[in-house]
Amino acid sequence: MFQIRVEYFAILREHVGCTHESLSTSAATVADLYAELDRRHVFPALGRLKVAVNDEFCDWSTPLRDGDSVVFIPPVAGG
Amino acid sequence: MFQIRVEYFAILREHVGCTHESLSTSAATVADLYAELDRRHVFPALGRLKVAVNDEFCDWSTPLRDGDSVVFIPPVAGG
Amino acid sequence: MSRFGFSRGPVDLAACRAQLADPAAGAYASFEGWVRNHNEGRDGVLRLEYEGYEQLGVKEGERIIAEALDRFDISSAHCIHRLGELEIGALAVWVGVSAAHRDAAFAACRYIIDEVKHRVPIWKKEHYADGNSGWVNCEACAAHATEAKGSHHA
Amino acid sequence: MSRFGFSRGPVDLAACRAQLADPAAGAYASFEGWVRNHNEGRDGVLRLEYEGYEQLGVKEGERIIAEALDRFDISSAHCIHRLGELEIGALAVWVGVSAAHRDAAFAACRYIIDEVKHRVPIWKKEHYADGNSGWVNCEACAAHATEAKGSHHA
Repeated sequence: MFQIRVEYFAILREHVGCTHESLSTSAATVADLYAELDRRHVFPALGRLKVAVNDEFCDWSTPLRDGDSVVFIPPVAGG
Repeated sequence: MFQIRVEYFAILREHVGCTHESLSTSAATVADLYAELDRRHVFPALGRLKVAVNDEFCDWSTPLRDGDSVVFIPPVAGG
Repeated sequence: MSRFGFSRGPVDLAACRAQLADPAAGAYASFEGWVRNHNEGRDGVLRLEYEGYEQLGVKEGERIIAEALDRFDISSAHCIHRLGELEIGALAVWVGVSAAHRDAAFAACRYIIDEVKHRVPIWKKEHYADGNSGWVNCEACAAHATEAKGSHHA
Repeated sequence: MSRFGFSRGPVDLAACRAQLADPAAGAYASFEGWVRNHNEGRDGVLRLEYEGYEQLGVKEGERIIAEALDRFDISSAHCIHRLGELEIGALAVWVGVSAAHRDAAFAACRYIIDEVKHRVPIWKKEHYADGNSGWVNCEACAAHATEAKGSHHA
Protein backbone atom coordinates (compact mmCIF):
# COMPACT_ATOMS: atom_id res chain seq x y z
CA MET A 1 0.00 0.00 0.00
CA PHE A 2 1.22 3.48 -0.82
CA GLN A 3 -0.09 7.01 -0.93
CA ILE A 4 -1.31 8.48 -4.23
CA ARG A 5 -2.79 11.86 -5.01
CA VAL A 6 -5.38 12.07 -7.80
CA GLU A 7 -6.42 15.38 -9.37
CA TYR A 8 -9.66 15.80 -11.29
CA PHE A 9 -10.42 18.31 -14.03
CA ALA A 10 -13.47 19.36 -15.99
CA ILE A 11 -16.13 16.68 -16.44
CA LEU A 12 -14.35 14.30 -14.04
CA ARG A 13 -14.02 17.03 -11.38
CA GLU A 14 -17.73 17.73 -11.61
CA HIS A 15 -18.58 14.03 -11.57
CA VAL A 16 -16.44 13.18 -8.57
CA GLY A 17 -17.32 16.43 -6.83
CA CYS A 18 -13.79 17.44 -5.78
CA THR A 19 -10.59 18.75 -7.36
CA HIS A 20 -8.35 16.08 -5.80
CA GLU A 21 -8.19 13.21 -3.37
CA SER A 22 -5.43 11.36 -1.56
CA LEU A 23 -5.72 7.64 -1.12
CA SER A 24 -3.89 4.50 -0.09
CA THR A 25 -3.81 1.88 -2.82
CA SER A 26 -2.08 -1.28 -3.85
CA ALA A 27 -2.84 -0.72 -7.54
CA ALA A 28 0.22 -1.81 -9.53
CA THR A 29 -0.30 0.42 -12.55
CA VAL A 30 -2.10 3.58 -13.56
CA ALA A 31 -4.71 1.42 -15.32
CA ASP A 32 -5.29 -0.57 -12.14
CA LEU A 33 -5.74 2.66 -10.20
CA TYR A 34 -8.30 3.88 -12.73
CA ALA A 35 -10.24 0.61 -12.43
CA GLU A 36 -10.16 0.84 -8.65
CA LEU A 37 -11.44 4.43 -8.64
CA ASP A 38 -14.02 3.63 -11.34
CA ARG A 39 -15.60 1.07 -9.00
CA ARG A 40 -15.97 3.77 -6.38
CA HIS A 41 -16.90 6.79 -8.55
CA VAL A 42 -18.42 5.11 -11.63
CA PHE A 43 -16.73 7.52 -14.04
CA PRO A 44 -18.62 8.62 -17.15
CA ALA A 45 -17.43 6.82 -20.28
CA LEU A 46 -15.27 9.33 -22.15
CA GLY A 47 -13.71 7.43 -25.04
CA ARG A 48 -9.94 7.61 -25.13
CA LEU A 49 -8.68 9.08 -21.88
CA LYS A 50 -5.07 10.06 -21.46
CA VAL A 51 -3.26 9.95 -18.16
CA ALA A 52 -0.40 11.87 -16.53
CA VAL A 53 1.80 10.96 -13.61
CA ASN A 54 3.70 13.73 -11.84
CA ASP A 55 2.67 16.24 -14.53
CA GLU A 56 3.90 14.22 -17.52
CA PHE A 57 1.86 12.15 -19.95
CA CYS A 58 2.46 8.43 -19.49
CA ASP A 59 1.23 4.99 -20.57
CA TRP A 60 -1.61 3.25 -18.82
CA SER A 61 0.87 0.48 -17.95
CA THR A 62 3.09 2.86 -15.94
CA PRO A 63 3.77 1.37 -12.48
CA LEU A 64 2.68 3.49 -9.52
CA ARG A 65 5.11 4.58 -6.83
CA ASP A 66 4.51 6.02 -3.40
CA GLY A 67 3.81 9.74 -3.55
CA ASP A 68 2.81 9.81 -7.24
CA SER A 69 0.34 12.41 -8.42
CA VAL A 70 -2.06 11.09 -11.07
CA VAL A 71 -4.40 12.94 -13.45
CA PHE A 72 -6.89 11.25 -15.77
CA ILE A 73 -7.29 13.50 -18.81
CA PRO A 74 -10.69 13.65 -20.56
CA PRO A 75 -10.81 14.58 -24.28
CA VAL A 76 -9.41 18.10 -24.53
CA ALA A 77 -11.03 21.06 -26.29
CA GLY A 78 -8.73 24.06 -26.27
CA GLY A 79 -8.85 26.94 -28.69
CA MET B 1 -4.39 63.93 -82.79
CA PHE B 2 -5.85 63.86 -79.28
CA GLN B 3 -4.85 64.74 -75.76
CA ILE B 4 -3.56 62.02 -73.43
CA ARG B 5 -2.35 62.24 -69.86
CA VAL B 6 0.38 59.82 -68.76
CA GLU B 7 1.18 59.21 -65.09
CA TYR B 8 4.50 57.75 -63.96
CA PHE B 9 5.19 55.76 -60.81
CA ALA B 10 8.26 54.39 -59.06
CA ILE B 11 11.19 53.53 -61.37
CA LEU B 12 9.47 55.11 -64.39
CA ARG B 13 8.70 58.31 -62.45
CA GLU B 14 12.35 58.58 -61.43
CA HIS B 15 13.54 57.77 -64.97
CA VAL B 16 11.30 60.30 -66.68
CA GLY B 17 11.75 62.84 -63.90
CA CYS B 18 8.11 63.78 -63.46
CA THR B 19 4.90 62.32 -62.04
CA HIS B 20 2.83 62.99 -65.17
CA GLU B 21 2.79 64.61 -68.57
CA SER B 22 0.09 65.67 -71.02
CA LEU B 23 0.68 65.19 -74.70
CA SER B 24 -0.90 65.25 -78.12
CA THR B 25 -0.56 61.98 -79.97
CA SER B 26 -1.94 60.06 -82.91
CA ALA B 27 -0.99 56.69 -81.37
CA ALA B 28 -3.79 54.25 -82.16
CA THR B 29 -3.29 51.93 -79.20
CA VAL B 30 -1.73 51.89 -75.76
CA ALA B 31 1.17 49.88 -77.20
CA ASP B 32 1.72 52.51 -79.90
CA LEU B 33 1.75 55.22 -77.22
CA TYR B 34 4.35 53.28 -75.22
CA ALA B 35 6.55 52.93 -78.32
CA GLU B 36 6.23 56.65 -79.05
CA LEU B 37 7.15 57.64 -75.48
CA ASP B 38 9.95 55.07 -75.39
CA ARG B 39 11.61 56.83 -78.36
CA ARG B 40 11.56 60.06 -76.35
CA HIS B 41 12.36 58.79 -72.82
CA VAL B 42 14.23 55.54 -73.57
CA PHE B 43 12.48 53.66 -70.76
CA PRO B 44 14.46 51.08 -68.80
CA ALA B 45 13.64 47.49 -69.83
CA LEU B 46 11.38 46.13 -67.09
CA GLY B 47 10.19 42.76 -68.32
CA ARG B 48 6.43 42.40 -68.45
CA LEU B 49 4.84 45.77 -67.88
CA LYS B 50 1.13 46.12 -67.30
CA VAL B 51 -0.87 49.10 -68.36
CA ALA B 52 -3.98 50.91 -67.13
CA VAL B 53 -6.29 53.33 -68.91
CA ASN B 54 -8.56 55.53 -66.79
CA ASP B 55 -7.59 53.64 -63.64
CA GLU B 56 -8.42 50.16 -64.92
CA PHE B 57 -6.04 47.49 -66.16
CA CYS B 58 -6.33 46.97 -69.90
CA ASP B 59 -4.73 45.20 -72.86
CA TRP B 60 -1.85 46.71 -74.80
CA SER B 61 -4.11 46.64 -77.86
CA THR B 62 -6.67 48.97 -76.24
CA PRO B 63 -7.43 51.89 -78.60
CA LEU B 64 -6.74 55.38 -77.22
CA ARG B 65 -9.43 58.03 -77.02
CA ASP B 66 -9.18 61.73 -76.45
CA GLY B 67 -8.80 62.55 -72.75
CA ASP B 68 -7.59 59.10 -71.69
CA SER B 69 -5.29 58.80 -68.69
CA VAL B 70 -2.63 56.13 -69.12
CA VAL B 71 -0.32 54.48 -66.58
CA PHE B 72 2.47 52.05 -67.43
CA ILE B 73 2.85 49.70 -64.47
CA PRO B 74 6.32 48.35 -63.65
CA PRO B 75 6.59 44.98 -61.83
CA VAL B 76 4.90 45.48 -58.45
CA ALA B 77 6.36 44.66 -55.05
CA GLY B 78 3.82 45.21 -52.32
CA GLY B 79 3.84 43.58 -48.91
CA MET C 1 10.67 33.98 -20.77
CA SER C 2 7.97 31.42 -21.39
CA ARG C 3 6.62 31.04 -24.90
CA PHE C 4 3.42 29.32 -23.89
CA GLY C 5 1.25 30.55 -21.08
CA PHE C 6 -2.18 30.59 -19.52
CA SER C 7 -3.92 33.81 -18.63
CA ARG C 8 -6.86 34.37 -16.28
CA GLY C 9 -7.33 37.96 -17.44
CA PRO C 10 -7.54 39.76 -20.78
CA VAL C 11 -4.54 39.31 -23.09
CA ASP C 12 -2.56 42.42 -24.06
CA LEU C 13 -2.28 41.71 -27.79
CA ALA C 14 0.02 44.64 -28.53
CA ALA C 15 2.49 43.44 -25.89
CA CYS C 16 2.27 39.85 -27.14
CA ARG C 17 2.98 40.94 -30.70
CA ALA C 18 5.85 43.20 -29.63
CA GLN C 19 7.66 40.23 -28.08
CA LEU C 20 8.03 38.70 -31.54
CA ALA C 21 9.77 41.72 -33.08
CA ASP C 22 12.94 40.90 -35.01
CA PRO C 23 14.69 43.15 -37.56
CA ALA C 24 15.22 40.10 -39.78
CA ALA C 25 11.52 39.17 -39.74
CA GLY C 26 9.48 40.23 -42.76
CA ALA C 27 6.39 38.23 -41.90
CA TYR C 28 4.12 37.93 -38.89
CA ALA C 29 1.21 35.50 -38.86
CA SER C 30 -1.20 35.31 -35.98
CA PHE C 31 -4.26 33.33 -35.10
CA GLU C 32 -6.90 34.03 -32.49
CA GLY C 33 -9.66 31.76 -31.31
CA TRP C 34 -12.75 33.78 -30.42
CA VAL C 35 -15.71 32.56 -28.40
CA ARG C 36 -18.51 32.11 -30.93
CA ASN C 37 -22.23 31.83 -30.37
CA HIS C 38 -22.57 28.40 -31.97
CA ASN C 39 -20.69 25.10 -31.98
CA GLU C 40 -21.09 21.89 -33.96
CA GLY C 41 -24.45 22.92 -35.31
CA ARG C 42 -25.80 24.03 -31.95
CA ASP C 43 -26.81 27.70 -31.65
CA GLY C 44 -27.41 29.71 -28.53
CA VAL C 45 -23.98 29.43 -26.89
CA LEU C 46 -24.03 32.24 -24.29
CA ARG C 47 -20.57 31.92 -22.81
CA LEU C 48 -17.70 29.50 -22.32
CA GLU C 49 -15.69 28.34 -19.37
CA TYR C 50 -12.12 27.11 -19.89
CA GLU C 51 -10.37 24.91 -17.38
CA GLY C 52 -6.72 23.92 -17.73
CA TYR C 53 -4.35 21.43 -16.16
CA GLU C 54 -1.75 24.14 -15.94
CA GLN C 55 1.37 22.30 -14.76
CA LEU C 56 1.19 19.82 -17.65
CA GLY C 57 -0.34 22.35 -20.05
CA VAL C 58 2.59 24.75 -19.98
CA LYS C 59 5.05 21.90 -20.53
CA GLU C 60 3.08 20.54 -23.50
CA GLY C 61 2.59 24.05 -24.88
CA GLU C 62 6.32 24.76 -24.66
CA ARG C 63 7.02 21.46 -26.45
CA ILE C 64 4.70 22.49 -29.28
CA ILE C 65 6.44 25.86 -29.66
CA ALA C 66 9.83 24.12 -29.63
CA GLU C 67 8.64 21.71 -32.34
CA ALA C 68 7.46 24.65 -34.47
CA LEU C 69 10.84 26.37 -34.12
CA ASP C 70 12.50 23.11 -35.11
CA ARG C 71 10.30 22.29 -38.12
CA PHE C 72 9.85 25.74 -39.66
CA ASP C 73 12.27 28.53 -40.52
CA ILE C 74 10.82 31.06 -38.09
CA SER C 75 12.21 33.70 -35.73
CA SER C 76 9.89 33.35 -32.74
CA ALA C 77 6.54 31.92 -31.76
CA HIS C 78 4.33 32.44 -28.73
CA CYS C 79 0.94 31.22 -27.58
CA ILE C 80 -1.38 32.29 -24.78
CA HIS C 81 -4.58 30.52 -23.77
CA ARG C 82 -7.26 32.09 -21.59
CA LEU C 83 -8.78 30.24 -18.64
CA GLY C 84 -11.99 30.98 -16.76
CA GLU C 85 -15.32 32.37 -17.94
CA LEU C 86 -15.41 34.07 -21.35
CA GLU C 87 -18.21 35.93 -23.09
CA ILE C 88 -19.09 35.66 -26.80
CA GLY C 89 -16.50 37.50 -28.87
CA ALA C 90 -13.76 37.20 -26.25
CA LEU C 91 -10.30 36.01 -27.20
CA ALA C 92 -9.76 32.41 -26.05
CA VAL C 93 -6.36 31.71 -27.57
CA TRP C 94 -3.68 33.70 -29.37
CA VAL C 95 -0.81 32.38 -31.49
CA GLY C 96 1.82 34.68 -33.01
CA VAL C 97 4.76 33.77 -35.25
CA SER C 98 7.43 35.95 -36.83
CA ALA C 99 9.68 34.76 -39.66
CA ALA C 100 11.79 36.05 -42.51
CA HIS C 101 9.18 34.83 -45.02
CA ARG C 102 5.45 34.24 -44.95
CA ASP C 103 5.38 30.55 -45.93
CA ALA C 104 7.06 29.55 -42.69
CA ALA C 105 5.09 32.05 -40.61
CA PHE C 106 1.73 30.72 -41.83
CA ALA C 107 2.75 27.05 -41.59
CA ALA C 108 4.10 27.38 -38.05
CA CYS C 109 1.09 29.38 -36.87
CA ARG C 110 -1.24 26.71 -38.20
CA TYR C 111 0.88 23.92 -36.70
CA ILE C 112 0.82 25.51 -33.26
CA ILE C 113 -2.92 26.11 -33.06
CA ASP C 114 -3.68 22.60 -34.37
CA GLU C 115 -1.37 20.94 -31.87
CA VAL C 116 -2.51 23.11 -28.97
CA LYS C 117 -6.11 22.17 -29.65
CA HIS C 118 -5.30 18.47 -29.72
CA ARG C 119 -2.63 18.09 -27.08
CA VAL C 120 -2.77 20.75 -24.38
CA PRO C 121 -5.01 19.70 -21.47
CA ILE C 122 -7.66 22.40 -21.67
CA TRP C 123 -11.39 21.80 -21.40
CA LYS C 124 -14.23 23.95 -22.57
CA LYS C 125 -17.70 24.03 -21.05
CA GLU C 126 -20.42 25.64 -23.12
CA HIS C 127 -23.35 27.37 -21.46
CA TYR C 128 -26.47 27.55 -23.65
CA ALA C 129 -29.40 29.92 -23.83
CA ASP C 130 -31.76 27.11 -22.79
CA GLY C 131 -29.96 26.77 -19.45
CA ASN C 132 -28.06 23.61 -20.36
CA SER C 133 -24.31 23.29 -20.37
CA GLY C 134 -21.81 20.72 -21.49
CA TRP C 135 -18.12 19.89 -21.72
CA VAL C 136 -17.14 19.98 -25.39
CA ASN C 137 -15.90 16.60 -26.75
CA CYS C 138 -16.93 14.89 -23.50
CA GLU C 139 -20.71 14.90 -23.34
CA ALA C 140 -21.12 13.18 -26.71
CA CYS C 141 -18.65 10.49 -25.66
CA ALA C 142 -20.39 10.06 -22.33
CA ALA C 143 -23.77 9.74 -24.05
CA HIS C 144 -22.68 7.34 -26.82
CA ALA C 145 -20.12 5.27 -25.04
CA THR C 146 -22.12 3.58 -22.28
CA GLU C 147 -21.69 0.20 -23.97
CA ALA C 148 -17.95 0.81 -24.27
CA LYS C 149 -17.61 1.65 -20.58
CA GLY C 150 -14.28 0.53 -19.18
CA SER C 151 -12.48 0.55 -22.54
CA HIS C 152 -10.90 3.93 -21.76
CA HIS C 153 -7.39 2.65 -22.20
CA ALA C 154 -7.96 0.27 -25.08
CA MET D 1 -16.76 51.17 -45.44
CA SER D 2 -13.81 50.21 -47.59
CA ARG D 3 -12.19 46.85 -46.97
CA PHE D 4 -8.91 47.71 -48.67
CA GLY D 5 -7.07 50.91 -48.03
CA PHE D 6 -3.77 52.73 -48.15
CA SER D 7 -2.39 54.53 -45.12
CA ARG D 8 0.33 57.19 -44.96
CA GLY D 9 0.56 56.98 -41.17
CA PRO D 10 0.82 54.21 -38.57
CA VAL D 11 -1.97 51.62 -38.66
CA ASP D 12 -4.14 51.24 -35.55
CA LEU D 13 -4.11 47.45 -35.34
CA ALA D 14 -6.60 47.24 -32.46
CA ALA D 15 -9.13 49.28 -34.46
CA CYS D 16 -8.50 47.20 -37.60
CA ARG D 17 -9.06 43.98 -35.72
CA ALA D 18 -12.19 45.29 -34.00
CA GLN D 19 -13.82 45.92 -37.38
CA LEU D 20 -13.82 42.16 -38.02
CA ALA D 21 -15.70 41.26 -34.84
CA ASP D 22 -18.65 38.90 -35.37
CA PRO D 23 -20.40 36.83 -32.68
CA ALA D 24 -20.50 33.90 -35.11
CA ALA D 25 -16.74 34.03 -35.76
CA GLY D 26 -14.61 31.56 -33.84
CA ALA D 27 -11.42 32.18 -35.79
CA TYR D 28 -9.35 35.23 -36.66
CA ALA D 29 -6.23 34.93 -38.82
CA SER D 30 -4.03 37.89 -39.55
CA PHE D 31 -0.87 38.54 -41.48
CA GLU D 32 1.51 41.45 -41.26
CA GLY D 33 4.38 42.28 -43.56
CA TRP D 34 7.20 43.91 -41.60
CA VAL D 35 10.12 45.84 -43.07
CA ARG D 36 13.10 43.53 -42.69
CA ASN D 37 16.79 44.32 -42.83
CA HIS D 38 17.55 41.98 -45.73
CA ASN D 39 15.98 41.00 -49.05
CA GLU D 40 16.81 38.34 -51.63
CA GLY D 41 20.15 37.59 -50.04
CA ARG D 42 21.15 41.23 -49.70
CA ASP D 43 21.82 42.50 -46.17
CA GLY D 44 22.01 46.05 -44.97
CA VAL D 45 18.54 47.26 -45.88
CA LEU D 46 18.15 50.45 -43.81
CA ARG D 47 14.63 51.50 -44.74
CA LEU D 48 11.97 51.13 -47.40
CA GLU D 49 9.88 53.51 -49.40
CA TYR D 50 6.48 52.40 -50.70
CA GLU D 51 4.76 54.13 -53.58
CA GLY D 52 1.26 53.24 -54.71
CA TYR D 53 -0.97 53.95 -57.68
CA GLU D 54 -3.83 54.58 -55.31
CA GLN D 55 -6.84 54.99 -57.61
CA LEU D 56 -6.25 51.63 -59.27
CA GLY D 57 -4.80 50.06 -56.12
CA VAL D 58 -7.94 50.44 -54.02
CA LYS D 59 -10.07 48.99 -56.81
CA GLU D 60 -7.80 45.98 -57.24
CA GLY D 61 -7.55 45.55 -53.46
CA GLU D 62 -11.33 45.60 -53.09
CA ARG D 63 -11.60 43.03 -55.89
CA ILE D 64 -9.20 40.73 -54.02
CA ILE D 65 -11.22 41.03 -50.79
CA ALA D 66 -14.43 40.33 -52.72
CA GLU D 67 -12.82 37.23 -54.28
CA ALA D 68 -11.78 35.99 -50.84
CA LEU D 69 -15.32 36.44 -49.50
CA ASP D 70 -16.61 34.56 -52.52
CA ARG D 71 -14.14 31.66 -52.38
CA PHE D 72 -13.90 31.03 -48.65
CA ASP D 73 -16.49 30.65 -45.92
CA ILE D 74 -15.46 33.74 -43.97
CA SER D 75 -17.24 36.52 -42.10
CA SER D 76 -15.10 39.55 -43.03
CA ALA D 77 -11.71 40.45 -44.41
CA HIS D 78 -9.77 43.69 -44.51
CA CYS D 79 -6.37 44.82 -45.74
CA ILE D 80 -4.35 47.99 -45.24
CA HIS D 81 -1.08 48.82 -46.99
CA ARG D 82 1.29 51.54 -45.83
CA LEU D 83 2.77 54.07 -48.24
CA GLY D 84 5.76 56.34 -47.76
CA GLU D 85 9.03 55.82 -45.89
CA LEU D 86 9.20 52.97 -43.39
CA GLU D 87 11.93 52.00 -40.96
CA ILE D 88 13.08 48.42 -40.23
CA GLY D 89 10.48 46.65 -38.12
CA ALA D 90 7.61 48.86 -39.26
CA LEU D 91 4.35 47.36 -40.42
CA ALA D 92 4.05 47.55 -44.21
CA VAL D 93 0.84 45.62 -44.76
CA TRP D 94 -1.88 44.10 -42.57
CA VAL D 95 -4.46 41.49 -43.53
CA GLY D 96 -7.17 40.33 -41.12
CA VAL D 97 -9.86 37.68 -41.64
CA SER D 98 -12.61 36.44 -39.33
CA ALA D 99 -14.52 33.21 -39.93
CA ALA D 100 -16.54 30.58 -38.12
CA HIS D 101 -13.68 28.10 -38.50
CA ARG D 102 -9.91 28.36 -38.81
CA ASP D 103 -9.46 26.53 -42.13
CA ALA D 104 -11.25 29.26 -44.01
CA ALA D 105 -9.65 32.06 -41.99
CA PHE D 106 -6.11 30.85 -42.74
CA ALA D 107 -6.83 30.11 -46.41
CA ALA D 108 -8.45 33.48 -47.07
CA CYS D 109 -5.71 35.39 -45.23
CA ARG D 110 -3.07 33.65 -47.31
CA TYR D 111 -5.02 34.23 -50.51
CA ILE D 112 -5.36 37.95 -49.84
CA ILE D 113 -1.70 38.63 -49.04
CA ASP D 114 -0.53 36.58 -52.05
CA GLU D 115 -2.85 38.38 -54.44
CA VAL D 116 -2.11 41.81 -52.99
CA LYS D 117 1.61 41.25 -53.48
CA HIS D 118 1.14 40.21 -57.09
CA ARG D 119 -1.65 42.43 -58.30
CA VAL D 120 -1.95 45.70 -56.40
CA PRO D 121 0.18 48.45 -57.99
CA ILE D 122 2.58 49.15 -55.13
CA TRP D 123 6.33 49.59 -55.52
CA LYS D 124 9.04 49.23 -52.94
CA LYS D 125 12.36 51.02 -53.00
CA GLU D 126 15.08 49.66 -50.74
CA HIS D 127 17.72 51.95 -49.27
CA TYR D 128 20.94 50.15 -48.33
CA ALA D 129 23.66 50.82 -45.77
CA ASP D 130 26.19 51.34 -48.61
CA GLY D 131 24.20 54.32 -49.89
CA ASN D 132 22.68 52.50 -52.84
CA SER D 133 18.98 52.08 -53.42
CA GLY D 134 16.80 50.17 -55.81
CA TRP D 135 13.21 49.40 -56.81
CA VAL D 136 12.49 45.79 -55.87
CA ASN D 137 11.64 43.56 -58.88
CA CYS D 138 12.61 46.36 -61.28
CA GLU D 139 16.37 46.84 -61.05
CA ALA D 140 17.16 43.21 -61.83
CA CYS D 141 14.88 43.36 -64.86
CA ALA D 142 16.43 46.60 -65.99
CA ALA D 143 19.93 45.16 -65.63
CA HIS D 144 19.26 41.82 -67.31
CA ALA D 145 16.78 42.78 -69.96
CA THR D 146 18.72 45.21 -72.15
CA GLU D 147 18.69 42.73 -75.03
CA ALA D 148 14.93 42.26 -74.62
CA LYS D 149 14.25 45.99 -74.81
CA GLY D 150 10.97 46.76 -76.46
CA SER D 151 9.43 43.39 -75.74
CA HIS D 152 7.53 44.79 -72.77
CA HIS D 153 4.17 43.77 -74.13
CA ALA D 154 5.17 40.45 -75.68
